[in-house]
Amino acid sequence: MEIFSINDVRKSFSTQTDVLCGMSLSVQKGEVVAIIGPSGSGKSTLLRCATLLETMDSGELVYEGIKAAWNGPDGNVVYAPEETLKKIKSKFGLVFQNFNLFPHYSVLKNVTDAPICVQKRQKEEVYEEALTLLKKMGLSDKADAYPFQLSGGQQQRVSIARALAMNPDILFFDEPTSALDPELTGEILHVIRDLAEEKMTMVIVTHEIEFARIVANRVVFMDAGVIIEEGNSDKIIRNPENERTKAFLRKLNL
Amino acid sequence: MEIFSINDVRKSFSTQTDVLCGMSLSVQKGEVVAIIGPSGSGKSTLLRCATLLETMDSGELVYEGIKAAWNGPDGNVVYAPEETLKKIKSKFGLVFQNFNLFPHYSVLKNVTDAPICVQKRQKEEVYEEALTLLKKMGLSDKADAYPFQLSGGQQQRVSIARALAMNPDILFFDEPTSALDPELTGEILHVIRDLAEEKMTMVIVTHEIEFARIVANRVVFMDAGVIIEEGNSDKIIRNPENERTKAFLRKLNL
Amino acid sequence: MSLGLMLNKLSEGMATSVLIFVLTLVFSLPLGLFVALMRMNRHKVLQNLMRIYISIMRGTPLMLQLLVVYFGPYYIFGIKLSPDYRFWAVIIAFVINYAAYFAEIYRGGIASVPSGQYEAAKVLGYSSSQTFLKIIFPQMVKRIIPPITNEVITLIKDTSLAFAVAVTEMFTVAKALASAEKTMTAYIFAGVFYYVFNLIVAFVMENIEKRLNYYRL
Amino acid sequence: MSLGLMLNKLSEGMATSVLIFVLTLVFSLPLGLFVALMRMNRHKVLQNLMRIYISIMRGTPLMLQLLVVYFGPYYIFGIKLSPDYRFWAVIIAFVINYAAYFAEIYRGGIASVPSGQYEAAKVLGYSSSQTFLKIIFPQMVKRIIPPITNEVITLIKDTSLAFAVAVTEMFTVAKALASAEKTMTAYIFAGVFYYVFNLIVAFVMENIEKRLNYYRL
Amino acid sequence: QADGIKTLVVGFDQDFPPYGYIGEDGNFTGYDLELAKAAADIMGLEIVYQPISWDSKDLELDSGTIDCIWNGFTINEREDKYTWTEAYKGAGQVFLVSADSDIKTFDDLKDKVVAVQADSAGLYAIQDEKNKELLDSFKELLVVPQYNEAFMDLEAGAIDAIILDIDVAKFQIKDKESEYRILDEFLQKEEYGVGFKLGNTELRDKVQEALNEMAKNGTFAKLSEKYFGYDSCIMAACLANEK
Ligand SMILES: Nc1ncnc2c1ncn2[C@@H]1O[C@H](COP(=O)(O)OP(=O)(O)OP(=O)(O)O)[C@@H](O)[C@H]1O
Ligand SMILES: Nc1ncnc2c1ncn2[C@@H]1O[C@H](COP(=O)(O)OP(=O)(O)OP(=O)(O)O)[C@@H](O)[C@H]1O
Ligand SMILES: [Mg+2]
Ligand SMILES: [Mg+2]
Repeated sequence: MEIFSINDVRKSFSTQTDVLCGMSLSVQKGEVVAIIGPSGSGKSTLLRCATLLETMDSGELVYEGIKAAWNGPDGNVVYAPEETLKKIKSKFGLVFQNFNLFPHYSVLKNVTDAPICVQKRQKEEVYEEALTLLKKMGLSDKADAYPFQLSGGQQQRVSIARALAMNPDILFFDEPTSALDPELTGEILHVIRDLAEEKMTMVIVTHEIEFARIVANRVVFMDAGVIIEEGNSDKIIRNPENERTKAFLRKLNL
Repeated sequence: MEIFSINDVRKSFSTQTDVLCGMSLSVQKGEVVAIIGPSGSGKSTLLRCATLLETMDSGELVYEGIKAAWNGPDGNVVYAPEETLKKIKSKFGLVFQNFNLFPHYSVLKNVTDAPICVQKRQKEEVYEEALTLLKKMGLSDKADAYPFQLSGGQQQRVSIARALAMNPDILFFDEPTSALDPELTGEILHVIRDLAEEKMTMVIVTHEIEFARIVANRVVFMDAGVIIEEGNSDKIIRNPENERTKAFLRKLNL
Repeated sequence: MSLGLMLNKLSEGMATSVLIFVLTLVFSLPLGLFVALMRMNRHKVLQNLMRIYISIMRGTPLMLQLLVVYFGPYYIFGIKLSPDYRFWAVIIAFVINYAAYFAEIYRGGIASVPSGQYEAAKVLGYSSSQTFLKIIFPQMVKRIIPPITNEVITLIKDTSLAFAVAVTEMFTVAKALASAEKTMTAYIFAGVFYYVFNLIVAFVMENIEKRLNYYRL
Repeated sequence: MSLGLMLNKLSEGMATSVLIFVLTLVFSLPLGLFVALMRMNRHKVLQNLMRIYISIMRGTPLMLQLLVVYFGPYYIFGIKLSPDYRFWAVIIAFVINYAAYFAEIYRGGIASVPSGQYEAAKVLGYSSSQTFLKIIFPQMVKRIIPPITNEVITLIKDTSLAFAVAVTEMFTVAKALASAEKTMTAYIFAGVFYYVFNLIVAFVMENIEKRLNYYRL
Repeated sequence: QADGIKTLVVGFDQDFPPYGYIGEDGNFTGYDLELAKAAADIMGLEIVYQPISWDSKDLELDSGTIDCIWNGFTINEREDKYTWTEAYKGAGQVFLVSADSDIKTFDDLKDKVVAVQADSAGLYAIQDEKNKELLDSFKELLVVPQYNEAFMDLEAGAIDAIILDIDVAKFQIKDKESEYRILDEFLQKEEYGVGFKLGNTELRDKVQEALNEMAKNGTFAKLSEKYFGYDSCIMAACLANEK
C-alpha cells in the first residue's frame, strides 16, 4: 500500500531557482527510504514540501490515497481544503534539522504536549510512553530540563522523541544523527530499526551513508533537485551505476 | 611550544553538577587534537570554558604562556584583567555547533566583517581572501545570500569560513561536520589538513571517528567530564586500552 | 480644610482612577491581541480594516475620542445622555484606544518569534489557535513586557483625561483642592499616589519578567 | 476671523509642535539607548541609578517634569529665568522623559536577541561596543519598531503639554481659536494636522519595518 | 437628568474660586453655586452641581447634560453665543504686579512681559481692537494655562504682570497683600450672567424670575457680602432695591 507519494514536484525560491526540478518519490507502507545527496541538493526542501511547510510550485502530493495537492488546469498547484489537510497532517511527523524545540517547555512537556493537546490522548498513558521514549534516548534525567540547558545531541534526541510520541503513519527525518555521537547514532539506529519492525514507514535524509545502508530498504540519491539514482540500499551504496553517485560515494572513504 | 592549556578545570551548572570534573588538556603548536566522547560528556562545555564563553568554577587557563585564569588563594577562579583577555581573545577562533551566523549580514559580510572591523585589515585583501575561502567551501554563488536562505550544511560552511578568516593561532571546532554530507566532510577535511600543514593548531570536537583519526595527531576521549584516555589518534581509535573507550568505539561498527 | 477630609476626597478620586485603570486593562489587553491577530491575518480586507482602526486610534487624541464616545450618541443619533453613561464612555474610549497600542506591541512580539516555532507546531498538528496560545503567545509575552509596561504606566497618567467628560478622577480632585486651598498639599498627595501606583505596576511587571526567565530564547 | 488668518495662526503653532517633536526624537532616541545600556550594565550602582531614573520619569506626569525643569532653576538655585529658556525647558523635559520610555523598549529588544549572537561576536573579538552597534543593535531595531512607533505617536500628541510652561504649540492655538470663535473649525484643522502627522510617522515606520524584512530571525 | 423640570444641573469649573470650588467641608461651594442653590429652591427644583471640563462646556450644554453654565461666566464677547440672563455681577480685568514693581500705570507696561490665562475674558479683553496700542507696547503677551503658573512665573521674574479678573486677583492675593499689588486702572469692565443653550429661553426666564426674587429678598446682598465684602449685584432688580 502506498503511504506517500510526491510527483513531479517543482520548487524555486526567489533567490535560487530550480531547487526541486520535477522529482518524484513514492513510499510503500513499512518501507524505510534514505535520501542522500550533496549539501544544497534540495533534500530539506523536499521534506518541507512533503510536510506542507513549503508550497510546491507545481506537482502532486498524496498521502494514503488522499490528495493533498495537485496541478490545477492552469498549471498552478492547488491544495486540498483545510479540513483534508488537517486529516493529512495527522498522518506524518517530521524531525527538524535544527530541532525547533519549544524553549518555554521542559523536555517532558515538549514530548507530551502535542499527544495530549492535539491527539487528545490520556495524560497518564502519554506520560508513561514519553518517559519510556526518553529513557530509550538516554534522557531520563533531563525530563525536567529546558532546551537551553541541553547539549546539542540532547536537543536532537528530544526532537526525535517529540516526533515519535505522535505515532505517525510516516515519519520524515532531516539528518536525525547529525549531532549525535556514534554511540547514540547506534541507539537511534536501534530505535529506528524497532520502528521499522513495527512497520513504521520512514523517510530519512542523512549524511551517514553507513547508517543509510543499514537502516533503509531503499536509498535515493539526489542532486540539484532531481533523483539521480535509486534502489536497494546495498546495491546503490556498494555498486552505484551513475557516475555522479559513484563520485559522491567515493569521498566516503576519506 | 605550548599554545593552549587548561588545567584541572571544574564546572557545574545549577541544574547539572560536575559537567567538567578536574580535567586538563594541553595543546602544542601545530598539533591537531580531536576530542571524542558521548553526548553530554562536557565537550562543548570544555570548548566554551576555553574560549571564555563560560567561566570555570576552578582551574587554570593559559594561552601561549599568558595566563587567562587561575585559582585564587581562596580556591575561587580569578580571571586576568580585561586587557589581557582581549589580547588572548585574538589568539583563538571557535566554530559553533549551532553556527550562530549573523542573520542580518550576507554570507560575505559574515565572513569579512570581523577581519575588517576587529583586526583592521585592508578591505580588498580581506574580500579576496574571503572569496577564496567561500570558493573552497563551495559557496561562491551564496556570497550575497542571507543565512535564512541557506541549507543547514551551507550555514555550517559559512560559520567555518568565518572562523578561518580571522587567522587565529588556535582554532576550536565544535562538530564542524555534523551537518555536512560526506562529500563536503571530505572537503572540510582537506581545508583542515591544509591548515594543519600550515601549522595551524586545532582542537576539534567531533563525532566522526574516521574524521578524527585522519585529521588529528592526538585523540582525547572524554566521558562524564574527565579524560578517560588520550594519545596518538591511530592508537586510540584502533587499539584503545580503556574499557569505556572500547565500548564507545565498538558502536562505530553499526 | 482638614487633612482627613482632603484625603477622603482624594481617595474617592483614586477609587475612580484605579477603576478606570483596571477596567481598561482587563478589556484592552485581550482586545488588543484580537486586533493584532486580525492585523496579521492573510485577508487583506481585515488587515486594512485593522490598519485603519489602529491609525485612527493612535492618530487622534484620546481626549477627542472620549468626547466622541460620550457625546457621539447625542450628536449623531439624538439619544439623550444619561449621567451613568459618562463613566462607561470613559471605559469604552480607553479600551478601544489602548487596544490599538497594545495590538502593535503584540504584533512586534509575535513577529520576533522565529519561524521554526510555527513550523514545529504545524507539523505536530497544533491548530492555529493552539499554536498561538500554547507556543507563540508565551514566547511573545517574554519579549514584550518592557513596552507593555510603558503603555500601562502611560495609562495611569492618562486616567486624568477622564475629566474631559466630567468624570472626576484623582487628578481633577487634586487640582480643585489645590486651587480652593491655594496650597500644593493636594498636588503632593496626588504625586505620591501616582508614583506609588507606578512603582506597584513596575514592580509587578518586573516580577513577571523575572518569572519568565526560567527559559532562554 | 478669516480662514486665511486662522490657518496662518495655526501654522505658527504647527512649526513649534514639529520642532518639539523633531528635537525630542533626535536627542531622546540615542539618550534612551545609553540609559538602556547602563540599565543592563553589570554594575549594580549604575543599574539601580537608571532604574530610579526610569521610575521617576515614567512615574510622574510629564507636565510636572516640565514645570520642574522650567521653574527648578529659580526655585532651587535662584537663577532669574529668561524667556528663551521656556522652549529649551520643554525640549529638556521631553528628551529626558522620552529617553526613559525608549530605554525600556530597547531593553526588551536587546534581551530578545539570542545569546548565541553575543557569543559569536565575543569569540570573533568584537569589543562590547562593536558587538552592540554591529550585531545586537540592528537585530534589536527589527524587533522594536512597533512599540517605538507607539511612543513616537504618543509624542506627537504630548507636544501639546508644552503649553504647561506657556509655549504655545499647535493644540493651544487651536483651542484658543475654537473658544474665541465658538466654532469647531480650528479643532478640525488641528485634528487633520495631527492625523496627517501621525500617518506620516506610521508610514515612515512601516517602511523601515519593511526594509528590515530582507533577513529573517 | 438635566431637563430643567425636576432638577437644575449647573455646569461649572471647580477650579474657579470664589465662584465655584471645593469648600472647607469638602462639598462644592462658591458665590455662584450658592446663588444657583437659592434659585433652584425658589423654582422648586433639585440642584445638581456638575463640575465640567471647561473645554467641553459647549458640548455639555448643547447635548443637554447640563442646564446652564453658572460660573463667573463673562457675557462680553459671548453675547450671541448663549441665551443669557440679565447680568448680575460687575467685574473687570486688571493688572497684577509684584509689590516692589515700578509699574504704576498702563504706560509703565511698555516693553514688559505680561501673562494672561488661555481662553479667559482677560485674554479677549487685551486682544480687543481698542486695546491694540497697549498690547503692542508690551514686549510679549504670554498665554499661560493656569494662573498658578503665572504667579510662579511672576515670582521667578520671568514675567512682569498678569492680567486677570479683579475678584480672582483679590482671592489669590488674600493673606499675601504685601507681595502683590493691583493696578488701579481697569483694562476692561465686564459683566457676569448665567448662560443657557442658545434658544432655551423658557428655562432662562424661570431662572431670571428666581433671580429677581432673590434680589428682592436680599439673598444677593447677603451672599455678595459674604464672598466679596460688598454688594456686587448689578441687576435692575437689585439696583431698584437700593433705591
Ligand atoms: N528560504 C529559502 N530562500 C532561498 N533559498 C533557499 C531557501 N531555502 C533553501 N534555499 C536554497 O535551496 C537549495 C536547497 O536547500 P536545501 O535546504 O533543500 O538543501 P539540503 O539538500 O537540505 O542541504 P543540506 O544537506 O546542507 O541541509 C540551497 O541552495 C539553498 O540555498
Ligand atoms: N547552560 C546549561 N545549563 C545547565 N546544564 C547545561 C548547560 N549547558 C550544558 N549543560 C549540561 O552539561 C552537560 C554537558 O553538556 P555539553 O554541551 O558540554 O555536552 P557535549 O559533550 O558537547 O554533548 P553533545 O555531543 O551532545 O554536544 C549536559 O548534560 C548538559 O545538559
Ligand atoms: Mg538540509
Ligand atoms: Mg556539544
